[in-house]
Amino acid sequence: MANTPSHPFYLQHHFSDAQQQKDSAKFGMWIFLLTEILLFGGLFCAYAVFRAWNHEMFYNAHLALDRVLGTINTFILITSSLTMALAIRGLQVNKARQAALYLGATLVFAAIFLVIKYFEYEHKIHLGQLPGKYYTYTGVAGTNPHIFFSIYFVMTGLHGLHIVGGMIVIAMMLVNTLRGKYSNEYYTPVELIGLYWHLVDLIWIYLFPFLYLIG
Amino acid sequence: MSEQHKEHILPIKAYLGVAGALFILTMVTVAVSYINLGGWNAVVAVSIASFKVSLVALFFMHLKYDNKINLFIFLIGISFVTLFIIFTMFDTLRRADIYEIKAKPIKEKAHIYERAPDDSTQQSDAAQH
Amino acid sequence: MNAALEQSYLKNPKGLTSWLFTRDHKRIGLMYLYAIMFFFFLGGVFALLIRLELLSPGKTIMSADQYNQAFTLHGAIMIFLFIIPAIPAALGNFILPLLIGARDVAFPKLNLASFYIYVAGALFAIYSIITGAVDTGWTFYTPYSTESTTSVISMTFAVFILGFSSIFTGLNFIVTIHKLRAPGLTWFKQPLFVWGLYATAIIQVLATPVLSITLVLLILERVFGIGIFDPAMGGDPVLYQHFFWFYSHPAVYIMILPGMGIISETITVFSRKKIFGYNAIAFSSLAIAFVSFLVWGHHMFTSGQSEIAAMIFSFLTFLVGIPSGIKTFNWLATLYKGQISFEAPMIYTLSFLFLFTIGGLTGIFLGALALNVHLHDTYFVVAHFHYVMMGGTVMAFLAGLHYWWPKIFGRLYNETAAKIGAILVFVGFNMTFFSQFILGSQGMPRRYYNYLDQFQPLHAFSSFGSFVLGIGFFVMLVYLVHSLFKGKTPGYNPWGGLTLEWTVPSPPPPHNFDKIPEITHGPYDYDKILVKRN
Amino acid sequence: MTPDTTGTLFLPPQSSTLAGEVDALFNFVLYVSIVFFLIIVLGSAYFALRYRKRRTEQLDTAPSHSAALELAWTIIPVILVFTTFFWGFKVYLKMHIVPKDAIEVKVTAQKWFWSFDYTKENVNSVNELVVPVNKPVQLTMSSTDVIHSFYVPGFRIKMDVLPNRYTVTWFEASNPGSYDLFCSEYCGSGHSEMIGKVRAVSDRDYKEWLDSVGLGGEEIPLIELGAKAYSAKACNTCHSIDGRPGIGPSFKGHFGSQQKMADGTTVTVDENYVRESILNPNAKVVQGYQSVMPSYQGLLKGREIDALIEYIKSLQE
Repeated sequence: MANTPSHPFYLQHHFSDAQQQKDSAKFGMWIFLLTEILLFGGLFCAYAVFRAWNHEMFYNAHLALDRVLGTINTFILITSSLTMALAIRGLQVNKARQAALYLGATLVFAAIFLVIKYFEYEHKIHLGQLPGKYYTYTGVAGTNPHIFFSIYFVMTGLHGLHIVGGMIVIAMMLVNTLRGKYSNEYYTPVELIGLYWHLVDLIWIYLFPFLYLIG
Repeated sequence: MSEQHKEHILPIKAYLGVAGALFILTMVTVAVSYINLGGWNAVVAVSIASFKVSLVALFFMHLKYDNKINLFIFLIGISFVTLFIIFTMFDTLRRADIYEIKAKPIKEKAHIYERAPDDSTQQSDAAQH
Repeated sequence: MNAALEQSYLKNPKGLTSWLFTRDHKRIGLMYLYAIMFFFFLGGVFALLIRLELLSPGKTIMSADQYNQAFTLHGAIMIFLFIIPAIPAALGNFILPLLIGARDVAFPKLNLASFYIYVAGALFAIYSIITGAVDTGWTFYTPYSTESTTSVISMTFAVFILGFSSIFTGLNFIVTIHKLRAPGLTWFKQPLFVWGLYATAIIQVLATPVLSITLVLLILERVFGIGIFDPAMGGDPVLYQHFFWFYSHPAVYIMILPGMGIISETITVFSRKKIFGYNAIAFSSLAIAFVSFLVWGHHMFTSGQSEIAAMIFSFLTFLVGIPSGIKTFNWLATLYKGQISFEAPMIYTLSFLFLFTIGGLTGIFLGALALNVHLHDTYFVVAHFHYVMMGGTVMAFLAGLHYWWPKIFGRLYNETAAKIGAILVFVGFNMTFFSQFILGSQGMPRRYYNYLDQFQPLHAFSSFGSFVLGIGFFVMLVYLVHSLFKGKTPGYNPWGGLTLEWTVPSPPPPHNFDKIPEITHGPYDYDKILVKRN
Repeated sequence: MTPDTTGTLFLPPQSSTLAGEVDALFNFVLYVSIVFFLIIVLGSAYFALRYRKRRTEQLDTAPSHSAALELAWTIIPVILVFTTFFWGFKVYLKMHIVPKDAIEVKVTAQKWFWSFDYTKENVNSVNELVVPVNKPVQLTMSSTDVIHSFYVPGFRIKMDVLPNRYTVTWFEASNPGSYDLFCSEYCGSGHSEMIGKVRAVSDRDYKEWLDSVGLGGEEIPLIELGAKAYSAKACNTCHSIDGRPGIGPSFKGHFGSQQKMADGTTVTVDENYVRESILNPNAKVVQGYQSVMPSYQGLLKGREIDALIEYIKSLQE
């Protein structure tokens, strides 16, 4: 297909114009995010049910988490969301280098988030605050404290996997941006990964108070 | 391609403003968590988190300026998760309301099953491991 | 020579890789069709083995453990590998873009990916069967599934993967229907099959993720003993049931809604009638999709859930029955004063009406709390969901398959053979499953390898019925395969349909439409247009 | 209400006080369903034949919607299903609210038998629940392994039996007799063998049974007692006496034989091995079988274990 204004390289044959293609892509992404919300929704449901049953234990167990590290990680994730939004703005105003810089910053913040998470995990593994049958810690009073840590590890673990997945795609976008593939004409893939990245941020915004602050 | 409708481009200041608000709200919610408000701690934490989430969704994710159907989809997600939790709790919070025996676990620190209600002696140390 | 066939998507482009890497929705739909037919056959073999075992009490052909694996595999294969993808991913993929005048679905690459994800899931399922099968029942209830020594992890992982395939199909369809309708095709000029697929797709994207997380938790439970569902660790097995049915009840509507869509198409075409109550049928699909999310607890009336939850779930269950009833009456009214002809698709459509009515009405027994206590987990339930799933969905699938067969392959099958097949299937089905209503209400529990002597006559009758059913399907296999080689060419419009797929050659060219059509009339305007068959 | 003691095509005889109420609702739904079924099936058959295709095709002239008709077939079913809902809920509540004067029996389900503890009377029985007629009986149930379900079709009751939690159901047998008790929640290899009996007897027989419970006094010879225990304590669910391997090894020719264990060692089946296998079954499991047997600690009284050993001994060729 010729690379003419009416048929740009990125336009697929079954769409009538670029706007229709872009709208469809974004709409599809939102539906994908919907499935992500429900995926985590199941875990939030498990959290809510067990918290309602064992309120005391959840309170005691949540004190074992490091509130300061959690807060720092929240700041880092919000910042990475900001840089992501700025990267897209960079492309909107056709400054690809600036966009690449912001994408790089997003990656760095994501990496810091994971490193901090690693230290938190490492500490818990050391103390035996582990999920389910591996739980050996004795410092939490209440019924079945291992369940709190099961939920903690599954929720933050799944969230962490989403961060890793996001980082891989962002890195690919970074390469493409540096190669000059995106401009203010066409940057849909970056916009889509941006939406995904913000959603990962959104989920953390709920996870953080539930696990670290109120228990 | 004639009527390429223009993307809504927010000024950098708007993004910084939203991020600033998110930082402040985070500090507030952390600060509140050090004060014991009883059951209200959870309410405050959820309200602040929801407010933060709306900020991210409306501005970072452009839902305020985007096609309204995307906002609709986002809200559907939130409402179905809420329905899921509420309907599950219709059960889990109200089990065995009409019996005298509450549907509490037979053994609270359950690490192993037991046969009868009163022969819990042999397994009590299993719970400690 | 057949010029349409030579120029069709089947022959252009040529070569194996052009199929393996195709992005053409028609080819992907066709590959899905072959895959699901294979699994329908496999699941059917397990079904016949089960019925053979139950011919007499005690051991007939297999051991208790083998029997438990057989019914688990029958259920898991039929549900996850056949019936959920059957109508949307196979027929829907093929027909949907044609129905709405589009050249393809919105995301062709994702469509292909979803097919390969399906294949990967299927391979895992087969791996699981080879490495020791699964004996938990397709529901994987804890704590049995965390204790069972069979290969539960690979099977649940297979289902987990299949979930993604289903999600991507649904996502693709929603965007396609929203964004790619031809000019002039307003929401209320869409064929009703499109509405059916749309409602289905909504459920697919909303419910399936919860199944994914449930299975992840189940796998973690087995591997790490996280204890959320395991009573031995203070977890709650009933919570697992909530999680599971939050998906699996709406999944029942993933299965039946597109079937209802097909029936709305065939019943109008074969009675030359405008559909009665278009809006009611369209809205009832959406209503069913929504309410179906709030009735999952009716699978758990005897599970020890709270009485208040049981009351709410029972109430909403009855609510979801109403739109299904409305649809049935609308189909009935569509027949009134029609010009009805009885080709194979119409025979399946009438079978659907008959069988789905029984399936729906017996659902009322199960929705009523006091009756559910007696009937739950008996053969009454088995009969009920086979009447809905097989009598409903499979009949609708067969109606659609026969209806669109000439369009898909450019060949007509032998009509007489098709009628014989359809009647054998209908008779065999009723023999097999009506007897199970009586078995169940007399107290025969399900998933029983062995049974008390008093149940033997009905079990034997049911088994004989299943053999008749098997013969019916064999007849179908023969004439369908025969048609591929010797079938007559159908022309554009063999049945006289008014929807867009009949305006293109059979089989359609690779890009469907040379020019995107303008829609000027409704899909069922038989009151304005006299269609000619050819 | 006089209970229907013969049963119908669809329903077994009514044997509890609530069975009649359940059946009344069942029959109501059945008749309503038959009416709707006939409307739809006869209607479509009539239309199909009456409006068969004629030679010349014509434009369709029938109306394509009718508000009155559509309202009618929405409202009438709504009324009928809500009647059914309230009726069903009312009877369901009766099934769940236990009368005050009920006799309490603790039910324990495990793979693959039922055991019943009459806590007040300090009596235990396996796979046979004996109850007085015309007295409400409360069952407080729990499981030691997976989920089971307590189902007596004649009484129209069913309730899942969960591990680590009590569930409750109750019934009042309305006529004497022996009724099938099924496990209706799938629980593994022996699921379909997990069948017990509920015996409803007169008040006097019930008291007598409580006094004489156990398999018999000291006067019965050990082998005979063992044979009784073999079926009464549900050994027969998993162990045959004709050499056919079941869930566990057959008892025929077992005693005195050399058996290879799952861990590779070889054990001679003697008195001590049998005793250990009854009380601590998973210590030594014969190769090729799964360690699924529950412990009979507390379920067998002193003489019964000896009796079982003698019985197994007697089954040599």
